[in-house]
Amino acid sequence: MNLRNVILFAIMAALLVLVGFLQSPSVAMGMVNMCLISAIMALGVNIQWGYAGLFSVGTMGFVALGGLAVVLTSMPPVHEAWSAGGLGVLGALAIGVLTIVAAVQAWKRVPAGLGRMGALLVILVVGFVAYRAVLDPAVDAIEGTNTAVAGYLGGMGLPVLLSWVTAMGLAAGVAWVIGKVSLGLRSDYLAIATLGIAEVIIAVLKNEDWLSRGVRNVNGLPRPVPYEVALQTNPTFLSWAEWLGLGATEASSLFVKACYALLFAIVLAIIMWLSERAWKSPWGRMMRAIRDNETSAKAMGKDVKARHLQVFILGAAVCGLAGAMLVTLDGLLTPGSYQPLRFTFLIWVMVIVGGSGNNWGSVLGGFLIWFLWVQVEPIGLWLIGLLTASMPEDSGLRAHLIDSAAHVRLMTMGVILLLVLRFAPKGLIPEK
Amino acid sequence: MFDAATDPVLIGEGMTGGYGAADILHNCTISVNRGEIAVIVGPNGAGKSTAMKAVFGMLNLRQGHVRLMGEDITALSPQARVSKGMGFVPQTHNIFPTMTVEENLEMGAFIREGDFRETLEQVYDLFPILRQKRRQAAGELSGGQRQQVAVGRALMTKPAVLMLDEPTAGVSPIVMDELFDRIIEIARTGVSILMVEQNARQALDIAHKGFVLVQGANRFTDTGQALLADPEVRRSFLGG
Amino acid sequence: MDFLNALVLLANFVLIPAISYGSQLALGALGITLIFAILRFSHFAHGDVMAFGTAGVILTTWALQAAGVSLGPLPTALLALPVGIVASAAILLAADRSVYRFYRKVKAKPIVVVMASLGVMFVVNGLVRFVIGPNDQNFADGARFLFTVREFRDATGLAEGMGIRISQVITVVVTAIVVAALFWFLNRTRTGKSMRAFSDNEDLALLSGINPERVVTVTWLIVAVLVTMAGTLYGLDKSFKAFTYFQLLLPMFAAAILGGMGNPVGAVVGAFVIALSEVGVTYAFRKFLEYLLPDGMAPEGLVQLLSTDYKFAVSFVLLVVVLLVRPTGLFKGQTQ
Amino acid sequence: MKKLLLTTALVGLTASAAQAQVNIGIIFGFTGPLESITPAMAAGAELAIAEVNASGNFALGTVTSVRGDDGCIDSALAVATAERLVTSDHVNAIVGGDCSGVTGAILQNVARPNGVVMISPSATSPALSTAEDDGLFFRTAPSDARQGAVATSIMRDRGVNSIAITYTNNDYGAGLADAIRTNFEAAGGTVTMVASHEDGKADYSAEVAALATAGGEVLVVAGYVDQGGRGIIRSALDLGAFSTFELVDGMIGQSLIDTIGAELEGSYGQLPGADNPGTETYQGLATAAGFDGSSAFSPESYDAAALILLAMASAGSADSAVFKDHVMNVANAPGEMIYPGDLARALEIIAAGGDVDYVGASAVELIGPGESAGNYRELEVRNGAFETVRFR
Repeated sequence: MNLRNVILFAIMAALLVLVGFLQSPSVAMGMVNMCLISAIMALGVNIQWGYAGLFSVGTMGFVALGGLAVVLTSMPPVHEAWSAGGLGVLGALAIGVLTIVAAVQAWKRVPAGLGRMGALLVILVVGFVAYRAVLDPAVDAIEGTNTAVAGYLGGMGLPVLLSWVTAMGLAAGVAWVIGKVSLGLRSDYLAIATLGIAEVIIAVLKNEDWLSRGVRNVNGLPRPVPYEVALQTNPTFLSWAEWLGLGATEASSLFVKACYALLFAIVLAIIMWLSERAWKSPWGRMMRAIRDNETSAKAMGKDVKARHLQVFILGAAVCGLAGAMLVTLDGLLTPGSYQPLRFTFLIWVMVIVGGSGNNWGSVLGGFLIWFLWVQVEPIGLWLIGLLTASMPEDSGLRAHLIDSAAHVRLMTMGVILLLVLRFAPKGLIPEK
Repeated sequence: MFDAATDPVLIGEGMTGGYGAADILHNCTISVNRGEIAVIVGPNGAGKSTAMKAVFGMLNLRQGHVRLMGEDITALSPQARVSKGMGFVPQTHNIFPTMTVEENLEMGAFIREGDFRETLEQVYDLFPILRQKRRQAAGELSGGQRQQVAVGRALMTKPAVLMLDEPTAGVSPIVMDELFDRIIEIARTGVSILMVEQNARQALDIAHKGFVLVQGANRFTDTGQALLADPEVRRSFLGG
Repeated sequence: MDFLNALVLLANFVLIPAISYGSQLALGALGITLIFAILRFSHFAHGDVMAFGTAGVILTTWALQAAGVSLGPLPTALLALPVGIVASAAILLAADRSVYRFYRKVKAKPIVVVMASLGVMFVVNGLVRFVIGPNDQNFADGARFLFTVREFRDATGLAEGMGIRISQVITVVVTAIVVAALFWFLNRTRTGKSMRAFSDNEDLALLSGINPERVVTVTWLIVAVLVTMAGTLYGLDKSFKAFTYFQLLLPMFAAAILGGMGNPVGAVVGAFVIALSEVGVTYAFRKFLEYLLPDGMAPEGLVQLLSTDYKFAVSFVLLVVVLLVRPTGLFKGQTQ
Repeated sequence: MKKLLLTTALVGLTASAAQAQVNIGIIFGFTGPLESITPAMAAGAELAIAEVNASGNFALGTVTSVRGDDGCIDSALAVATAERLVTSDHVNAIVGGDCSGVTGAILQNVARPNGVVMISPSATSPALSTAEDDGLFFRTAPSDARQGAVATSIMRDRGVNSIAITYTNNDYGAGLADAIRTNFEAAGGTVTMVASHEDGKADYSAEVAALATAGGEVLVVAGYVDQGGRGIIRSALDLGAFSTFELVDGMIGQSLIDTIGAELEGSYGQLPGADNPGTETYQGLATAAGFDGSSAFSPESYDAAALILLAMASAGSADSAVFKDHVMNVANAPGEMIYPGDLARALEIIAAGGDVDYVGASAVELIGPGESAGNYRELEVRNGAFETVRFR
């Protein structure tokens, strides 16, 4: 950390403090929480892109899987649903896995030609029919149990913080499969393939109701911190708030946010510490060697594909962790909210603007871009207000401009990205 | 004044320069006369290809000049040199693989105004196999045929000088001999040939003039035959 | 008779929609593939530029409609096409001059240019909403059907019917003309050949005296034509909405990659494969089989391979499988 | 010290807006999938606010509205926006959100912790009926569960025995499709297929093809008027797959008829509302104000804003903790019926100590957990417009 970077972070902190003064401490604290999560997501992308040069735009998929992990870990199991169709679903999944294993084995063992194609086709068709035959009735049974509030298998009823660990596991596991399939592709193709696979993950989340209620959302996830409402009636807390000179509402809201912020900051610190160590380790040097010259690294006997897979999985796990933290903070899982613009491209903007290949840069990018993502809208509204102040009240153009104000945000993101790419292509904190 | 009969058509004089800070060429001079074949030979890393690129303007010169038919072209871009009458055949990636043979040749004539059918016929006469395969994608041809396309493409501008960067790299000895025959034929039509060659012995055999470079500087300059006969050249560069 | 019914059924529900959807995708995918061939990067702003050009067409169409101009049974939008093409050409060239040209000059890695195109995507995305708003806009006029399902049924006496819309006919005809013109241009004209040469071997093209800036400009102009046509045809056939056009990006890319990035023939074929598989794999074949199979053998269920929820996934699974087996796509695409 | 600094800063910055001001936050998805209907919703809410301001009868001061974007599907953004509106712009109440998911997120993460009343005009998920809300959450749209029953009785009364259902793939569509399916099957009908569709997608012929194979007399479209729902109808008509459609509230809008045309004749649907002259009045007011009052959930938005202001007036306080208990009172009988355009009169009555029964543009009648009772109008497309057939 040189002086320049310290100043950059100080400016960022000052901006957040300014929000606390100009808008409210609560807004600032809320933003800090989202900034912390964004920073972790950006670190995840940086591991894939900055360390290894993998252009994977499937971030959204891993973030969503992290969210799913929270539901699967922390929600209580729905016993009626389990007895209605739990076994069926498990059986069907087993059949699915067996089919794929059998198909892969057939591919490997039968010599190429019509025989292999035929064998493959038979295995896949039989497997698929069996899978559907077992799955469909089980799913109908599960989704039929108390659809309005349940209709899914529920989770394991474990503490919600544990889900942050399972999220990493789930994202890593899926990343392993995706990586195995798609990491051999060239950069542009890898991008489109991962973009598509992320969409497929979201489609599964939206449509497999037995898993996590699909688009019906899961509300009321357990929280790792106290509820504001509970604090507001807690005499100890109230006296404490009074001592600080804060109202009960404000104090409770700030306290809860601070608890989250503490949790997130601890996670960020751990990830950061590990990332920095990894970056400086021989492993990190090797990754950069591969990134900068894949051919010569290959010639030096490095197993490029295996390293890529490794780093892809690590990055995905970090993204999954951030996704789990986000859902924990929100207290609900809404699969419909996962959009590539927000959960893939925006994170990429964070990494590029912050400085790819530099962990501190990614953290700064995460903070700064989230700050702008939230604050550009009011600024845009204010600007347009200024612009249109002299126009007559009933002017059609005025109304049109005011309606368009919200879209200033996307344009600003684009302009920032373009400016950084052009004038500071290594980002605000360049790679050392 | 430029005298076509005696003065070199193309000369790179006292060239010093390189890609980055370090110089690769040191006061190196390369020239070729009208209708002659000049060959640049030397050990690996001697700066043979660099010298040719310097003549063609793909390298910044700190010192020295390049003159084409008496005109100083040191400041011109490679494209401008092409329109001044220099043809260049790179060592690799020297054809348009998905385009047909004829389209490749057409692209060679891209900067020419007016009708180039006559030149096309000349190239086909020179390389009859190309006429046969003119509708075929160049990328599908054999290595030797691709080299013919590459040379043919460069000839389409009717250059005064044709520069070849290791034209026989990676082709079989038979194909190499055939290519050298064609190159001699081209030179006979009055086109000057400047080429870099790995196969020094065979190349010097057909060369009017040979330049032996070592570490970016001229070591020996003489006629091809004389160099072949020089015992020191033979010992050091031709493997006995 | 039953066989005919089955065929008409399939044509109505699978073939005709897939062909017109495929045509629209083809025009978009052609643009993507051309940009990739010449400029060597994946153009992420494609969907949004498509919306921008179409917005130009729509605004002009409204003006024409207000002025009482009409093409009879054909949509007025066809008259407005030049304006839309100018609009999208303007924005593409502006993006090129202000953004992409710099990266060409410094010979930046393709990935950097891809990111720059992400930035352009964000900006154009906002711009489109400034110009025409986020709403659904309707600008189709003229006759809607060549013949309807009912007319077909009455005329042929078959149990099943099929309908063909004017917009579908226009789509297919225009796509055919545009694709033919493009291929003629690329294979027969000097400029077209110089573009292919540039795509094949940039350094050699420079040596041959081909002006890269001119090739790039011509490419953007052609892309402007393709993208505006695609957007307008799509808008006429369905409807215009900025968000939908952004969403078209993925299938267009899938088509271009499936066919082989940088290969125009591949883009067209890829587009039809994607369209056909999206509609075909999720089609419920019960009725179709009812016609073909003897009585009593008709299936119970819907005979649907995959729920329509996953139609989007089909093209991607297909894409990944093809890439694994043939990394350069169905037709040989660019290898660098 | 910190407190002092804060207060100084706040006073310094908001000095002009110090006294006699009531702030209403309007939080809708101005970007995202619902971006096309939200402007008319926001305009509706702002219309009510303008009306109250113009009346001069609102004793608590000038009402200012602040718009905020919840992105409809981006709960993190929604929470950040709401947080800003509540704690920085000091809004006294929120009109919004629009989509059920973000509405729940705002309720749990901002409204409850800060004790701010929110009235959503369009979040219809049944899950919100049972969400913990500390009495702060209301909605002028009925829960989807009720609509399922209404749609079923409309179709059964018309002699429909088999239907296919397509729904927009979000909690609104899925909940509604569940409700309709359950009710229709309980009423002895057959549901041949329930298939989702994604909004904003390129092409819907695959969905329609599958639905056509499944068959059914009527296709129930549980979607949005300018989204996939319309694409489905267009495609179904073009392919000759269905000719009659049952349209849910999100599908009702003149723009649907304008774009589809005569082929929609004879299709029918339902929209929340009682036998209510207010609806028409509202549409007149909206047209005069320059927006489309028939756009989905625009009347409900007007009502949401009006309810908040009337409740404040009735409580004599803009403090959510106080006026939240007055929302049900002003919304329901007894009292004088209040329609759009009557807000000045309503404020007068309240000021005089009288009782009002706000009916508004969408026939507001709040029940149980603070949601619309679910009176519906049965509509049918006749002569190129939605005509009210009867009330249910």
